Amino acid sequence: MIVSSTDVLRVLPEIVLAVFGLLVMGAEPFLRRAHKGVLGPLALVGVAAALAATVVQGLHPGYAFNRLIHVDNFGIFFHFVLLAITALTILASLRYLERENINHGEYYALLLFGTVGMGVMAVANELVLVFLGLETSSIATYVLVGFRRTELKSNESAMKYFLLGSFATAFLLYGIALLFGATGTTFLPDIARLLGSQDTPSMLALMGIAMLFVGLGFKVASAPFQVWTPDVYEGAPTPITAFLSAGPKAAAFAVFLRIFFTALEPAHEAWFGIIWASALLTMFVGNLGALVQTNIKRMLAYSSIAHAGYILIAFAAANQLLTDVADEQARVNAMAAVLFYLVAYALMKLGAFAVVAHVSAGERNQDIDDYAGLHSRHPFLAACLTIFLLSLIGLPLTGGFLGKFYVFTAAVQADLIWLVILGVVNSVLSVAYYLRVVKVMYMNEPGGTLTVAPVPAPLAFVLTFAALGTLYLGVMPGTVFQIASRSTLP
Amino acid sequence: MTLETVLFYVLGGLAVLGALNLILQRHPIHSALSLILVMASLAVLYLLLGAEFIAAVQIIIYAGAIMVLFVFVIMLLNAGEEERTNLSRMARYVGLPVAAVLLSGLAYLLYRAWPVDLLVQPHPSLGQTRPLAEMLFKDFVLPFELTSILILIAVLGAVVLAKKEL
Amino acid sequence: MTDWLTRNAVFVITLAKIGLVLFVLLTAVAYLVWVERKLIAHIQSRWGPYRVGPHGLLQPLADGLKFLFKEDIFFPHATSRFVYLLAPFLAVTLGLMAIAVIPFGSGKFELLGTQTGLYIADINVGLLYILAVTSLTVYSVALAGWASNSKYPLLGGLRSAAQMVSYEIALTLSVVGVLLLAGTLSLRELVEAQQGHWGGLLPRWFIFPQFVAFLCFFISGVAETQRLPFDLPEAETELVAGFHTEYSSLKFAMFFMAEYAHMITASLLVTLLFLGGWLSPFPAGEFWAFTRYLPAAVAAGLAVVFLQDSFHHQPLSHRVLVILVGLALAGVAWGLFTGPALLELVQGPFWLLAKAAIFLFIFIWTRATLPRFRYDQLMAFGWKFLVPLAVLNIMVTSFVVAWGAD
Amino acid sequence: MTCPSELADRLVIRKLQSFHPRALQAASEFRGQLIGVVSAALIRDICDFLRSDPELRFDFLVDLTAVDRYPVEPRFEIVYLLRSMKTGQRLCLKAPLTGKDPRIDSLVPLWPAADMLEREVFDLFGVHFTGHPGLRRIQMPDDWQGHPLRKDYPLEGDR
Amino acid sequence: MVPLSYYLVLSAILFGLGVMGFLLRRSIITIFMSIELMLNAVNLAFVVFSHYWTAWKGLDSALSGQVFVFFVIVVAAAEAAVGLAIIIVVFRTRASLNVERVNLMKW
Amino acid sequence: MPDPLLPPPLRSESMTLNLGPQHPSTHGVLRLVLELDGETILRATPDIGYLHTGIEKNAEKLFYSQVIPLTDRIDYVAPLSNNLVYCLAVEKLLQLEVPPRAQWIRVLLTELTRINNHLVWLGTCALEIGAMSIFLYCFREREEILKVFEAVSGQRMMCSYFRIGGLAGPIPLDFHHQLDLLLKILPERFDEYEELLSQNRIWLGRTRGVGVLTPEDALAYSISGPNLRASGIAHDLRKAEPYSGYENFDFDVPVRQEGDVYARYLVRMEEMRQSVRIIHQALEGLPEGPFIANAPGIVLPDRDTMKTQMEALIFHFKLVVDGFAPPAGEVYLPIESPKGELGCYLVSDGSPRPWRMRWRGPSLLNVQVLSKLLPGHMIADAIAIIASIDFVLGEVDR
Repeated sequence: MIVSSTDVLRVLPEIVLAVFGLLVMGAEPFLRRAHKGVLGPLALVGVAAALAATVVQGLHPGYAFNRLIHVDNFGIFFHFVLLAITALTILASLRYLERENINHGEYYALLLFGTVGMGVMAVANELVLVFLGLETSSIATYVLVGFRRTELKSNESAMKYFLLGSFATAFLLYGIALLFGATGTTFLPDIARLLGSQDTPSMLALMGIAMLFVGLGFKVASAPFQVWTPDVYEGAPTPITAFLSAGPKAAAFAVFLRIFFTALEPAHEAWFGIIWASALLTMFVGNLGALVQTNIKRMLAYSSIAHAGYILIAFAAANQLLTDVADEQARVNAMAAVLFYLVAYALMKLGAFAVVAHVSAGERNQDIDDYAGLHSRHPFLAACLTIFLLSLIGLPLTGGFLGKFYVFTAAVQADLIWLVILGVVNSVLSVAYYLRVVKVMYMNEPGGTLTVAPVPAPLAFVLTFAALGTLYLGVMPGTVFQIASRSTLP
Repeated sequence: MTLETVLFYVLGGLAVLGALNLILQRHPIHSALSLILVMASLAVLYLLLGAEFIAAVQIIIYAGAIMVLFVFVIMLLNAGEEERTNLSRMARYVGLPVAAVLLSGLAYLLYRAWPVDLLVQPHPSLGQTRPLAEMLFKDFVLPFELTSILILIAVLGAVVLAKKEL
Repeated sequence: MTDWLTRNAVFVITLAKIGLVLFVLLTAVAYLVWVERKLIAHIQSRWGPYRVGPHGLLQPLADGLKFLFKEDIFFPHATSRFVYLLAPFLAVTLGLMAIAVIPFGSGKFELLGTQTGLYIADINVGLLYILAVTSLTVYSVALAGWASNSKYPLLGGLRSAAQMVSYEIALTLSVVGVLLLAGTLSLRELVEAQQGHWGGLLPRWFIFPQFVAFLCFFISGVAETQRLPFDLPEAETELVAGFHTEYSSLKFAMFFMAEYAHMITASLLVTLLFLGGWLSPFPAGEFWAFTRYLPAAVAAGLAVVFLQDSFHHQPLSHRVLVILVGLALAGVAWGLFTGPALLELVQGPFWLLAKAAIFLFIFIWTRATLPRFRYDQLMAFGWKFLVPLAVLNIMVTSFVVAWGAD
Repeated sequence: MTCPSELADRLVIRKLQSFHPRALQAASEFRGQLIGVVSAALIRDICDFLRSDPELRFDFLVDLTAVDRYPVEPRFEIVYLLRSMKTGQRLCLKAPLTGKDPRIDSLVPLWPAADMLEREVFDLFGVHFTGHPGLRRIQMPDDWQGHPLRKDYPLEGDR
Repeated sequence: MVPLSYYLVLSAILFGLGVMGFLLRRSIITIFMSIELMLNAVNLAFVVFSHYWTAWKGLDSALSGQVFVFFVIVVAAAEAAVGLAIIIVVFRTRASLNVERVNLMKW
Repeated sequence: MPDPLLPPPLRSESMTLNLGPQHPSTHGVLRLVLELDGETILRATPDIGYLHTGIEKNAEKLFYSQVIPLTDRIDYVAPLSNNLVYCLAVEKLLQLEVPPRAQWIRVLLTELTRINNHLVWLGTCALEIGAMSIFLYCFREREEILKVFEAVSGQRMMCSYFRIGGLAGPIPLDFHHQLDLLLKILPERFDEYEELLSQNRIWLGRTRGVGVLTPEDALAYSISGPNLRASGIAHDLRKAEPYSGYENFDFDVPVRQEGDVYARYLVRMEEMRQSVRIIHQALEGLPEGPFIANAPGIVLPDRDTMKTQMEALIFHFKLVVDGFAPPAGEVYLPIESPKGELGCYLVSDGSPRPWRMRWRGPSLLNVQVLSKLLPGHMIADAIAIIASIDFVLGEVDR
């Protein structure tokens, strides 16, 4: 048989998601407008079922589909993270869509299908599959970004995201082609084996790595390939912005880690410099850019660029530690730092954008100044946003703090002191723009336009979950960090 | 000079000319036609390289479906000639030189990467559709299934975006 | 000289074959127009062309001359001269290109010391080649519509682009069933897979197990050639003349030729895929041996018809012409009766063309009989009926094939 | 008003008179056809009344045209031919208009059928219909001078 | 016979021209076509490499390069559908295909 | 009324398409300005006047009897109906009695005209929808009818056969024989058309539910004739206000409720069969007697009398030079022409020339209703609707 039953079990979450996506899509035309509300919960059930399926998948680790898929702890970890992000996004979208008058089942179907792509990325062991997973999630998000299609900004950002995304895809593909040319295979472990058998990586492989980095760097929004981020984040429907800043980024990092630490591991010296420089550039571009923003979505967009930079520091550290065979534990810690940071980052970013999605309905309340006096109008929202912003700064007792702590620790262990210092400098820089929002919310008088509807229950759940999660990671990071260190790549 | 060599130079030249024309023409229809020319010459090059199936797919899907869609949209929107505007300074002073340097470097490196005595040569499993099909439906069955979701997304997305009323 | 010829035999033979096929094809196109006019006229109880030559047999010649010497309306106000000229050129080139991989028979013969067969090129993916070439024909129509810079052509061009792309899907899908049974993409092997007879009588043609696919294929084929009832792109009463409203003289004739060339290709392809191509419908064996003489008999019959007809014609020139044609046919018949090698070679093309003629007749017959679809009905028919039907056919066929393989 | 006594007790005449005292100016019958001369100023109300009255129901506008009585004044007669689909009765209404700036209310709000008929009268007689949604020339070219069906428009030769 | 590296150079040139087009052109639809050109260049590279590994190294599994091309074409089709839909929407809301006019938001 | 809950539709530019005046399916020189969204019609504005011949004006300078040939040219597909309505109007003005034989022949020939008209209608309508052969079949039968006309009047199309007071001359000797043959083949041929169309899936798809005209709209737009009857209103002037002796004939008035193109097609098909019925009756019961009224001073005396009797010569002379002068007054006379209510409004000032002749043709109103019927349909439907509604540009523009 071409496909065995264990094969199926190892992609069960994706199958479940796809089936529910089809259900949502198929039900859409048969529902009257008043009943479209059931599609969101249906999608949510799908994600929950996929979470359960991930547990099943976790019980059957190993290769599947002729080694196209490698189900390991790393993949399972990302599956959980990605599914949680999708679930929170759906919850945050429930009321938002009704309010924005774009309540169509296709939205949820696209989210689910996009998550299928991201799930595949997390467990892919082969470049064809990586590429297809990446494109599945990208094309779904291109559409989602432009979902408010009569809105000028929305379709502008869809256009920019699409053009630059496809551009980056072409680079990624060229990179893959060159790697294929250098090794004659597209399986990650085989690439590693063949590259390892050469003394120095061939010219083709090196060029391939560079091109791959361009493509993946775009997907994680690292400098200098970050230009699309603010525009796309600003124009997209805000729950999608939240999703974009967490989901595809996490999935892209998963692929990034897997390709670079599995396939390209023998050539790691070659790409260390790129990562290092990119981390630095990304942090500065993100933080300096955020400083001058007045639009809150753009500000958060730049902040997410900056955070990609922090993650890249840990990435560089893990890479540097590859040479040091002895210090196995330090390398694991460095990689676990990436995973931990991603979780913390996803929680706080999702939460922050969820608040923005509720306050900045339609085209209103986009400016930071519009948040003046949010505290007096809506203490719950203000408090949640404050927690997320403080966590983004990296103040103690928040997930953001410990994330940075682990990252910088890893960097110190890898002797990347300069990188750490510059990272800290950046964190200090970032205090300015995050605190400005907090100050505006608490100190300033509310403006006339700030009328906020009461928080609907699903959104309240999302915010509470994210806020508590952020605090939990900040107070008791142990469990999650443990899990993360067991989920690293070998 | 054998027939193959001549064909390579002619078709390669056509492809480069088409690509140049694509970026130099101001009317999108002409650009699209140039791109079709590139695709057609590439298809014949694929034949020379022994990839018959890919050559056919290239014409059927790429030139026969995707580019038709382009032409269709250009006609539908009645897109006129591109306005002549100045390039953004960023693109002109940084982007283009960097791109030019990088890519000529790339071309040179690729030229150096392989010895010149590696020639195109026939091989039994090239040009057969069967091994390709077996690979596609046995080894790569999962990606193949994934493409169905991908296409579903594309259809769904295109309908959601471009439909007049929802 | 002979030396050079034998050295470059393949090259020379291929060129010669291309020339021959092109000549035959162009003549066939011209006379297909005559046949269509005659047939439709008779269906509509008229005479049809009658003046030029006996029974209007020289009408195609006259039409051709007319097209040549008609005043050319050059570039009415075309958006782009290049594209305006490219469109008809593309149409006719692609129309003629598709014929290159059609095998006309299994017969082999030796020429200039090289074995060769009744085809221009026998390639592995012949079917894909034809699909590829036909998938490009949409450009000629779309570009013509666009370059004319006029509203009716534009509408016609848009319609045709949508129509051809849509029906191409049904067309391609319906072929898959046949491919599953035959397991090859080569047209020659596809025909060879249909050899033999069920129960010694019923030919093993794919039309029987794949009747649904056959219907889908033929209907989509009619739609692809944009003939009635699918002739919306050039629906005369709606869009004047559709995409070629602004074309005249030779450029118009090119579109015209392309349409008929497509008809011929489509008929040949249906025959190859579903009706056993050049295979005779009669089983092998002593009892049926006499059927080998059918081509000769047909030629003889035609000769008799022509010679007898010469009594009815008044103008001397007509009479002479008819007698000459009749004598030529009689010569052919005689040659076939006495030369077994020639008879053998002719078997394949004879059956192929005879079967294709049936489809050509259906093409013309539907045109004379059926009203025209509306644009949305046409699209709905393609997408909601033909495509699902073709997919269903693939599923059933693949299940049966898989079952049989186990 | 002038009205032969044998017509006075016709239902239409009575109804019209009771509808408005100035509605009917004269009535006559010729070859079995009832002809009412009505006030041009009231034409729309009269037609509306005739159309909607449950007993009369003149709901079918058969024709709308004009006659030029040049040189008599009032020069134009706008002729309305009505038919009742209920009773099968026919009625001819005439609204006299003077030659100087002839204008009358349009009936398009009542019968969309009046659209082109009124345009034709406008085109060929030069009668203006107030309230018509698009009063343009219909038979003659847009830049034509004069109104051909007027009696002072020559029948032959250049104008 | 032609050295394989010539094909690679051709691929690099086409890719470079695609990048140039992307940076130079102002019309969304032409930019998109430049991207398609880049994908075509990638496909050529894949076919060349696949040929190299199969015909020169006898690695039959390297036919996966052609499989990759097949997938790239499929993805390109999907991208074209979505991309052109986006272009249509942009055109409908702005009546222009010039990227510089589609610029409410600053980088 | 758009649903306020729906998101606003995407804007798209509409395209203006000029259908005509030179277009294969506008039956002459009609110009329709169509505003299109894709292929869907948003607005349709008929633009007429390309065939304006000024017949109404011309009639004002001719004697009453000289107008007859002009009327042929108005609805050139049904010329005898035009002759009939004009003669009837003048006869009403004069209060002239027409001998029964003339009346019956008039009925017979106008019914033949009706078949002729409907055949042309069916042929062109089918051709418009793409059924090419029907067109030629219809014209084949039409040719037979035209041969009858030619035998009767010497003209295939512009017959001018009716005169004020009767007919221009006696019917030919083999008239019965000719008609018998015709009447035998016609019903068979009608069956043949119906076989090709009535159950044809494509034909049904193209005509059913297309261009639905509601009875209310039909009345508001003053639609009459087959179009009105296809919309469910059983109104036929031959029954409602019989003229020319129609009360003596037994026939049915076909009615359909749907009001779409298909209903109009069916109504006309049935009307042709009913016309055959009427012709049968007229032929069988054709009364003997003179073919024209004996009304000296109005009807020209026949050549023999004119050459032998002085009085007749004087009448002839006076009629040719001065015409005849009906009393001052005005009449409106409607008949049921193949296309609907055809009316002639004549104003006499007591002079030998009509003061005003107004031609109330159904075609103008049929064209006008297009602006109501077309919006919301696709171009192809528009062609089908235009073809189904039946008008002649000569009558629209006059």
